[in-house]
Amino acid sequence: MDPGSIAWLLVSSALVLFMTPGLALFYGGMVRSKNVLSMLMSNFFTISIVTVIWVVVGYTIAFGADLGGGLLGGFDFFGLEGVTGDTLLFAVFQMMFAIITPALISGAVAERMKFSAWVLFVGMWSIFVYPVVAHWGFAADGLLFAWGARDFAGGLVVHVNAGIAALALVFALGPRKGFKEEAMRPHSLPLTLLGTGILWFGWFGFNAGSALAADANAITAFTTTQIAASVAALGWVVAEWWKTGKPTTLGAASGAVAGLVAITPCAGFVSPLASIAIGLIAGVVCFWAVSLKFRFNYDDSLDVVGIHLVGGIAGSLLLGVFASTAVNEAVGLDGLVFGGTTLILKQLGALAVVLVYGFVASYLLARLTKAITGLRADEKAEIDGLDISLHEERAYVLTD
Amino acid sequence: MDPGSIAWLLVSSALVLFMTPGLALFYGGMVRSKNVLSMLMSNFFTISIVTVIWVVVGYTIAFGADLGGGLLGGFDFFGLEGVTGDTLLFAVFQMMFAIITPALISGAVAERMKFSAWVLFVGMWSIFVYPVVAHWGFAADGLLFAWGARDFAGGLVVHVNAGIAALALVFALGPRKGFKEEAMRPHSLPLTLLGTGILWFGWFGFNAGSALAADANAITAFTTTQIAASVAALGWVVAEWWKTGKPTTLGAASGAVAGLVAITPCAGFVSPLASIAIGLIAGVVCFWAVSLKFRFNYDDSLDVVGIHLVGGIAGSLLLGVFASTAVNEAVGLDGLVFGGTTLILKQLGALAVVLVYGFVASYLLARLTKAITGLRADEKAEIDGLDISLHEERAYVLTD
Amino acid sequence: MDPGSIAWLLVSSALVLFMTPGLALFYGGMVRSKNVLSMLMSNFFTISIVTVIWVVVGYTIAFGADLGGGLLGGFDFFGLEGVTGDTLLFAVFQMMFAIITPALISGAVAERMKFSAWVLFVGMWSIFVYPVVAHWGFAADGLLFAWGARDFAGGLVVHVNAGIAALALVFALGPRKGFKEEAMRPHSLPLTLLGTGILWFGWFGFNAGSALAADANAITAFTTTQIAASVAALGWVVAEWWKTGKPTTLGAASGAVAGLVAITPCAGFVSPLASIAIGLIAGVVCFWAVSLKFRFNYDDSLDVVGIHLVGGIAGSLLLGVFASTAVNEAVGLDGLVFGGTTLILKQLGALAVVLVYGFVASYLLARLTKAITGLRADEKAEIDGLDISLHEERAYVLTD
Amino acid sequence: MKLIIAYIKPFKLDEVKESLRSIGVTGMSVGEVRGFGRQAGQTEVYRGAEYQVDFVPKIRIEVAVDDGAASRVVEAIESAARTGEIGDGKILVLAVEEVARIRTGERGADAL
Amino acid sequence: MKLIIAYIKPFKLDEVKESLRSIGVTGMSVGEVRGFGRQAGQTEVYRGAEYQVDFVPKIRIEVAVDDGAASRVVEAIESAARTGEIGDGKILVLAVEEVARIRTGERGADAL
Amino acid sequence: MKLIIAYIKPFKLDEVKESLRSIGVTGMSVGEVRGFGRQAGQTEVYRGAEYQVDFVPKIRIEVAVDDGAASRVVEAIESAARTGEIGDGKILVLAVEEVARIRTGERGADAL
Ligand SMILES: Nc1ncnc2c1ncn2[C@@H]1O[C@H](COP(=O)(O)OP(=O)(O)O)[C@@H](O)[C@H]1O
Ligand SMILES: Nc1ncnc2c1ncn2[C@@H]1O[C@H](COP(=O)(O)OP(=O)(O)O)[C@@H](O)[C@H]1O
Ligand SMILES: Nc1ncnc2c1ncn2[C@@H]1O[C@H](COP(=O)(O)OP(=O)(O)O)[C@@H](O)[C@H]1O
Repeated sequence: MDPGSIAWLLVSSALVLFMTPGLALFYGGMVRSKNVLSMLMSNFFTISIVTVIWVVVGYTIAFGADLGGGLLGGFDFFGLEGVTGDTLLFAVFQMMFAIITPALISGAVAERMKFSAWVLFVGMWSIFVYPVVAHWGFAADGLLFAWGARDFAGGLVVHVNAGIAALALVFALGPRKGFKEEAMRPHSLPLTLLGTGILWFGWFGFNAGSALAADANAITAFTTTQIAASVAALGWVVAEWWKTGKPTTLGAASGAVAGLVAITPCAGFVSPLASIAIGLIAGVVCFWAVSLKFRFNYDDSLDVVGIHLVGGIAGSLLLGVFASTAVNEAVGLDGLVFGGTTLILKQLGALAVVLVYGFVASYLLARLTKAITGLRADEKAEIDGLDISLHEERAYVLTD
Repeated sequence: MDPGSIAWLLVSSALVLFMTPGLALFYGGMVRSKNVLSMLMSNFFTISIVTVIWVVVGYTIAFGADLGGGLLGGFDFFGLEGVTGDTLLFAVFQMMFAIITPALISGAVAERMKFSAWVLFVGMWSIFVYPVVAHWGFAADGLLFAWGARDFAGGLVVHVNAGIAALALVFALGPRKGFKEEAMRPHSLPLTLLGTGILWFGWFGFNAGSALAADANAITAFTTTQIAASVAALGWVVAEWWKTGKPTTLGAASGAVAGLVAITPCAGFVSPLASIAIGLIAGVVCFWAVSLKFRFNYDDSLDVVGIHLVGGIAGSLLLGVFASTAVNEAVGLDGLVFGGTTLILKQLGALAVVLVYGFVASYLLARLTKAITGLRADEKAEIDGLDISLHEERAYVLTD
Repeated sequence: MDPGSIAWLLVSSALVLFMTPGLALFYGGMVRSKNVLSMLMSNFFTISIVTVIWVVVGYTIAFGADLGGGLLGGFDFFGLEGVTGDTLLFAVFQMMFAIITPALISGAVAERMKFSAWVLFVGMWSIFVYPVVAHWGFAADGLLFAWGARDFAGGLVVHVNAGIAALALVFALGPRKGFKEEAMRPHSLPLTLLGTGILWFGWFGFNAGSALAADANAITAFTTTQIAASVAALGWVVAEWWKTGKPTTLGAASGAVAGLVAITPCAGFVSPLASIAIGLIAGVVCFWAVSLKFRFNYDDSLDVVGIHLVGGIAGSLLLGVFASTAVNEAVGLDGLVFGGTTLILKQLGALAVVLVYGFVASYLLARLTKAITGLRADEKAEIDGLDISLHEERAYVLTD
Repeated sequence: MKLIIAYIKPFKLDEVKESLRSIGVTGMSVGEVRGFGRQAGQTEVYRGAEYQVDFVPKIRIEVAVDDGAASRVVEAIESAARTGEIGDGKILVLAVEEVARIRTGERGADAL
Repeated sequence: MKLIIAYIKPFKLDEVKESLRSIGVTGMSVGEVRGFGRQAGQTEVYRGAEYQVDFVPKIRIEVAVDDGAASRVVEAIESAARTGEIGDGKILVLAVEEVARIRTGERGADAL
Repeated sequence: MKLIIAYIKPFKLDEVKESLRSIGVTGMSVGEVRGFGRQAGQTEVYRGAEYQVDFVPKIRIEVAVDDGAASRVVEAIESAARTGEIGDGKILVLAVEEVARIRTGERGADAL
């Protein structure tokens, strides 16, 4: 690889790693002050767990030579054996995706899940779910990719995958004490906005880094990422302004993230103008989707389903609409607006596969976790807050 | 463009985008806790507004082929039509400048301006002011550039332009209730210092990215940026230590930003030693300038005039003193210390043009905004705080 | 240098600069709320002081042509005279190291050292200690490097050097009022975790940037950095979980930093698998080391000795165990596990030299500082907090 | 009139408020305190060093009421705030000599 | 002696302080409370979900004064804190049996 | 029973708590206030503009005790909180008509 591309991928890897602390703050600001450390800890510790697992088996499951049928990578790269130079760079870049994907889930189970259960769940999920789905979607010989479905930077592999796991885990876990009765307001929106800024910044590495080179495709992906995030924030805020009468800071932040999610599968495959449409749809649809949990009674605490699952689905399908081989041949097929009707069907099929496997596997792992460690902190811990109960720390001590 | 330069410009674009959340925190920490979200929202939402406008018309007004006389770019790139590859990269990099410039203004109108008015004003300003001045100063065929005035990374186009708009808006808006009577202390200096860190970090992309390549000129700009920021912080702190008896954290932060502002027009055109002088002058002059608002009775809440306008003027003129064709031929003319007397006159002329146009246009847009939405939040909203009144959110909820 | 490598080094320089604000927040969160600004100020102002000193004399002492015996660089580059292009890039990159090294020390003297004393001490230390040790360890003709000891990115030059200076300064300064009696809990762990995220992010520039090119060696260093940080966090948390019954957020953060410290001297010289071992050892050893201050009664407030000195020593010696000429010829000698027995002896020797010189020189500078400005804030200032006493500012004003 | 001061567990505030509202109390003022009492404090651990923190977070409620309503208010708080475990808190009743409503200048029971 | 407790709107603190100072009050203690009363709470919206927050931020002032000064103090607070709108707050007057100044050990009126 | 309210310097809280504990006090509630008094406020400087902040941070302690214990409690606080410098604070003693323990419903001295 040329030094320019190496430089860009090193930076992109650093940016994607930085997203996980960003996510921790984004989520941490939204929980009540008695649970902010538990939120930060779940995210930071996920970096540790997944890094080790990815080095040992994750990378080879995802990107080892296919064992047949596009289902699994082989064990050729066990322990990163023989992975050096450019391949090592790719492995490290992909490691950062493997880290943030389970970290995303943590928002759904906030304020009640046991830390030991989280550790166990993430560990198993990072062996049995993430690298498997990554193989399908990202590896040249993976099931979905080989079939012709496309996912530029992880709409399916990262966001739909995390979102559906979040839903499964929420079912296994049950709602927080007081769900739908108490306000449970964010304890620090400045923290959440800071997290949003870091996420947005890091997402350039996520999406434009996925071009795997410092080239015109990276430039396209960069541009569409910026546009979609901006427009989605606009869409969300206008929608809520119209509905509730007020534009909110949390709405702007949420909309931006929704746009970033939706553009992820499309970033290097669509034109800047298409990214306006994708962003707008994502912003409005996700604004609507975060209200579903109240209607259908599942306590997705910080809207991982409403934003990552719904935004990821929207983006994956919209690729079928806006994909352009003129923008990037690698997408293979044109989307609906360019007269192609095949891609959207492939996207639908791929979605179905990921949703079914993701839900079933994640639910089983959740039940297994429950059997081993239990899933929930006890009631007293939930009332007193997970910070003091599970970690024996207080986030803020302003009185000493 | 070579991949190394593409990599550097992608990173620089991301860095400059990251400055806007950084600025939001820098400003957010300085307002009272009841207005911090309104500050964050004004900044984040500016990203959304300007991104859309830039894609549609801003870029082409600034960098479309000149329509004649260097006044305006033509509509060749309307909707980024035909802008791809390296040109798209340039358009995105410049987009980030178009975003942060109006965001800078928000500090001057903090704690009292209506959000709807802000949205409208920024929208119009991003069509009628920013891209016009950017065309003059940055485009090869632009009025001021073609005439021989120079602005490496936006001393005129960004800082003077934002600073004079801030002044105009402050006149149209009037002072906060309690200005000069109440303390109005910063509610969270750690937030402001965090913002300073992010701004400093991002400014490397701003200035060294403006070399538009990963080359020796970028290295020079990077170095002078680091030096000027450091020395200006030193200058400000020493000045206040001497005057008030105490060195302050906010002083260090403010000085650093003043230095970054002043070096912006000079970064790739002067030597490291010159940047020491530029930083020192900027730190001391801006420390003095922030006291002017009390003397002349305009409520520039967070000192956008004192720091960006004054620092931008200082830097633009000091370029006329320290510019060196030995450092970079592209500056065209040597500064005073190298015996050149023309450049400083051109800088003065360019300054006058930007100040007059910027003030008049911004003031007219402010009056127009006033006529349409009104400019100020009502008194009750100002007293209760803009967060709860305009956004129905509270920044900190530590009691749930 | 090729543009890709220039891009990478520009980014790395920015990343390393960004670490100092990150460190400020990391430390700032750990002190009591009445001292957070003093912590931030000590760190931010160190950027100013060291930048100036490095430009004037620091760089040339460290990297000027050796004056004889590998002891000191000559004055060829006084005022960065003649330093341009790639050399200037190297000088700026190294400047960032010169900045963060004394900044690290500030954690040890937190909550009691006078600001004027800090300024004076850092100024002298940045002339008489840092560049001298940097010359020994980093310059091709420097004492320790020429002898064959190795330090990839600053295990000795940065961490051991800062850690031993911290110890010397703590001896000269004495403990905080209430040490071992009062709890002195961190006032904002979210701030500390944010700082950790920034440090981790920046450390990629620190370590992978030290390859001085966008090449395979940078990729290796990047990978080992990520792994060691993750595993060390894991090691620390598991150790404390086992010992105190609870996994803590501060433990995860501290472990990550310990791992980053320990991998610093090794990053580009060892394999990914070796970095697992290095991280694990660092995490566990530093967890143990932070308890020493209570046993031996020195008030190293924020564990600079326990983490940077001990972690730096561990990493420097572990290089003697895991160094691999197959990974990177430049390390010169293989470590113990590859049958080499010389390198570890050289590492031991180098350590001894740095420890002795660092302790003696830093202690003498501390005494000199004491004679000139005094070292400690007076008792009332310490009780009221350094923020209000020394800087006349309050970090948080939530009541206006 | 009486001033009733209650120290309760923080998560009971909503129930206490509703219970007071249901018996016709129209106003109250609520603050945060740290309580010291029979209820053990919690252990906190920072970098391996364990601290026993004696104080636990409590909510402090003040309600000014008519003499006649005082015992009902005490009982309402009691029943809403009770969990039966140590640390549920205390209620104090103090005499108030005068009450004024700032807006109208009313005095006495009318001011409530 | 009397203890005067006032709940006022936060932005009125400065005026109240100055008003008290002007009638010779030499000390007071001020805290934050959340008030519940006739004044409606505010609506807050997070991700489209609206919450009605019953409590509004108030400042709580305590002033210990001589018996003779009590009514002047009440009036001073009243006039400085009044906006005429709902939520201006209340003032309570309680009897104080003893006052001590910690520094000197003085008791009674001298301790103020 | 009595309610003893003390305003003290923040850094004295630990000593006061220990001193109270040592004379058998089993409970107290502690809050933060800003105090205004003889002790001068501090100057703060932001961007060169100096502000004189009249209020200084204080800790407010409430202890409900038996009538008999009141004077011992006042003295214990006094001696533990004293530095001898301006701003050490005040202690007030108020009468309490009734006390209840929420957990058990006990009344009077038993409730403490
Ligand atoms: N004597 C007292 N004076 C003031 N507050 C008290 C007193 N005793 C207890 N409290 C408050 O009541 C809370 C609960 O008291 P505690 O003794 O822990 O349990 P219980 O209410 O079950 O007796 C304490 O945390 C404190 O806030
Ligand atoms: N019975 C009460 N006991 C204690 N505090 C009260 C009581 N009633 C009102 N308050 C306090 O006074 C504030 C103002 O009361 P409210 O009923 O809203 O308006 P007004 O003062 O105009 O009657 C409340 O927010 C609360 O802090
Ligand atoms: N009249 C008062 N009512 C309520 N609190 C008071 C009063 N006077 C003083 N205080 C409290 O006591 C603190 C100390 O009082 P101050 O006059 O500064 O010093 P001293 O206690 O030495 O007389 C004040 O900061 C305030 O919190």
